[in-house]
Amino acid sequence: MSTLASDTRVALAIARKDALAELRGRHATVSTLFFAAVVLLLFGFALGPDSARLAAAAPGLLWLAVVFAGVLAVNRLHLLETDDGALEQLALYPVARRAIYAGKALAGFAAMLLLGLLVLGAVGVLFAVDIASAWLPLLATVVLGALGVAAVGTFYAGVTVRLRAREVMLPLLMLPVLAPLLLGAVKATSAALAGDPFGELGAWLQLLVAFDVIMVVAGAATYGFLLED
Amino acid sequence: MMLWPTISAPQTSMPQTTIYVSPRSLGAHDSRPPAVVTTDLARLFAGNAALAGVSLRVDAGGVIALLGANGAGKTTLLRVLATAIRPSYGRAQVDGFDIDRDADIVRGRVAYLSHATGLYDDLTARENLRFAAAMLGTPDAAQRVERALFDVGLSDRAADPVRGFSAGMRKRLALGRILLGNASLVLLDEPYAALDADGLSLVDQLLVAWREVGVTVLVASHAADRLEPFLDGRVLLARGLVAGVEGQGVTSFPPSLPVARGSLTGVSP
Amino acid sequence: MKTRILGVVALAAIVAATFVALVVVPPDQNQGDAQRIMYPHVASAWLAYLSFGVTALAGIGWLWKRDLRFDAVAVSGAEIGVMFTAFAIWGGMMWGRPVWGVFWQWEDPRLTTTALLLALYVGYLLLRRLTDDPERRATRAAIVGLVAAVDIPIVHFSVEWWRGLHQTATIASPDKVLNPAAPMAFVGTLLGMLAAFTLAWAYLMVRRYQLARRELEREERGRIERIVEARSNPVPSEALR
Amino acid sequence: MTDAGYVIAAYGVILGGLGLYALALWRRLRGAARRDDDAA
Repeated sequence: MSTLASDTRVALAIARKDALAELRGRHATVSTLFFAAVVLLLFGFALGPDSARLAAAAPGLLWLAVVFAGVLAVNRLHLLETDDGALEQLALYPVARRAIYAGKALAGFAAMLLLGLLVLGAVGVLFAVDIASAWLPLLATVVLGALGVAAVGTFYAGVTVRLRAREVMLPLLMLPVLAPLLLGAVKATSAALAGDPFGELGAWLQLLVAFDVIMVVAGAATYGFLLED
Repeated sequence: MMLWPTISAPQTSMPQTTIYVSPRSLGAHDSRPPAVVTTDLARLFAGNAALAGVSLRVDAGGVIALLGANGAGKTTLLRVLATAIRPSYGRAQVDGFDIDRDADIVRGRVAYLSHATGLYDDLTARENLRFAAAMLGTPDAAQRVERALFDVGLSDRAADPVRGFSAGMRKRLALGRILLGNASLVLLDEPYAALDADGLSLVDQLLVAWREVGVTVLVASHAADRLEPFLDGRVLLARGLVAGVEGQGVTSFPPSLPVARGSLTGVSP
Repeated sequence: MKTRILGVVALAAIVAATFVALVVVPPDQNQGDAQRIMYPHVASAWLAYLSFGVTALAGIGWLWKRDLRFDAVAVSGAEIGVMFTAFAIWGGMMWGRPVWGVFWQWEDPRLTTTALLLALYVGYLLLRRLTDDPERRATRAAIVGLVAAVDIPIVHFSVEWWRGLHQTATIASPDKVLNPAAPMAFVGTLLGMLAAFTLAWAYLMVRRYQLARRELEREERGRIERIVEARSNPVPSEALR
Repeated sequence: MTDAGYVIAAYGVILGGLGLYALALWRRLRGAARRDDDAA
């Protein structure tokens, strides 16, 4: 019974389980949030006291912090499955592989969305950037960006979960693929903050949507093979 | 509604309990396809042959012991049948379904108790089973979860996170998870390990209950004597091969020597 | 034997194309001789994409047919692809320095995306090395190769949009040379170099495939010997009791 | 470095690399072939 309804039910159950475990003990999101905050602060030091330059660089700093923290968050979410062979047990349930991917990606998306919104707030405060006026496009960008990082991250976490040098391989494989997302998100964010002077915001959001759709489809279609051992 | 089989469990300290084992749609006994058929099944790990060529047939219904020294291939055989790992060579069918092509169907019909329990430490016993019920699509999940917790004697620890559980309690919870399923083939890897007296008799009762409803049980164990009263047959493995079989519903065939391999270049020595 | 001929033809083609590119064709008015670097740079970039395309298709072949020969093609494509990607980056840097004064051209991020591609496929090769079971390795590599190949067009479009929307399009950006305005000689030379490089690519692919296949066969033979050895020596017939 | 220097550097590395890789492949192939002959 691998209908859409059962897939959704399974995916939601997995996401709920991850969220529960996350709140209960793992604190993946909280620790990665502080990591992102530290990264932002270091950017502040690195790019010097000139607040104008910091404000100009804010979109880039935001998304770099989100992407780097995202690598950690996704990795920790998959560590959850290495508890005593949990990933193997997950693969043994009679459920569609794409549902498992969807569940893990959903959990990743929730963590990344929370992370993205909080980092957006931090950037607004730290780099004196007016995020209130353009809240809708910024929200859309963060949602699309968070989904993209989660979709790609979940896929490559699946690739590397049983691998030896996993901590190195996950970012090495994941970050180059995220380049278009980073490009689009930063451009959309800066366009949104500047009030979309060139009217290019729509184009960048479309790029993000296209990226997310492609990566979710690719991940769902191939996740089954990754679970093979 | 079929009456659940009431079992007169052997005299143990456990209270007389009726273990709820979900009914199987049992056709006439012999019409069912064999529970397990393997043909030259082999699996290598980094070059050495954990399974070298197992050709086995196990008829449906009955408790079969899988015996053999450490490294004989017992666990590997169970993992391949459970679709946890793929075979390197050869083929296998469960209830007539190919474990590779029809893996989805096989996963619905097989329950597998592994050394690793696959439980989430941060979730409570009840939450772990609730999640398993959602994955297995267990009907009226809430009651079945409570019932399973009761049957494996963990009702009083239902709200405690599994992190603090002993190995024995984790194994009981893993058995509880199997009770939520509807498997026609149950694969148990060292079920008696780490269990206390009550736990041991729990496994005994489960074997009897499954046998009653016609479920096929393959038990890899060193406790051959304890299994004795429940067995319908035995399979002895040695160095990845079948050394001998015994029992009415169990037959084995010698592995074919030339290893035909479709993949790569059909290299066959 | 056929491969040897292909090798000789490829060698001749490359020597000829290089001679034309370095001596015969006139230098570019504003870029001077430095423009000659464009030919091997563009040829390498084209072959890098071609190689990764082959790897992706071979990956699909493995996932579909489960025949390790596809995996041999995939690893050949990836390894040769990484080499040509490195050449393309090197060419881009050598070309950028004299013409735009910088080794790393940020105005046009195509160089950067090619570098990301290099990282991705180095990751692919590392991933293969970290997996020892031939089937797992083939499956994992096939998927990573597939998603990486899917990522290439996305990177390309996002970069084109970035350049298109980017206000300060430089006059002498590489594209200007490829458009019809460029003298026919340049285009002809480039096509010649592309053909020569593609011949060389084909030769290297065939050789690398032969090597990969030999290695996979040796690995396979070892596995089968292990099994035949296990099956043929008598299993101790201990009593069942 | 004059422009010619960069041109030579570009062609040198790319064509040289191709040659070296072909050589390495040929050697590895010869090694593999000999190992297979011994094994056979």
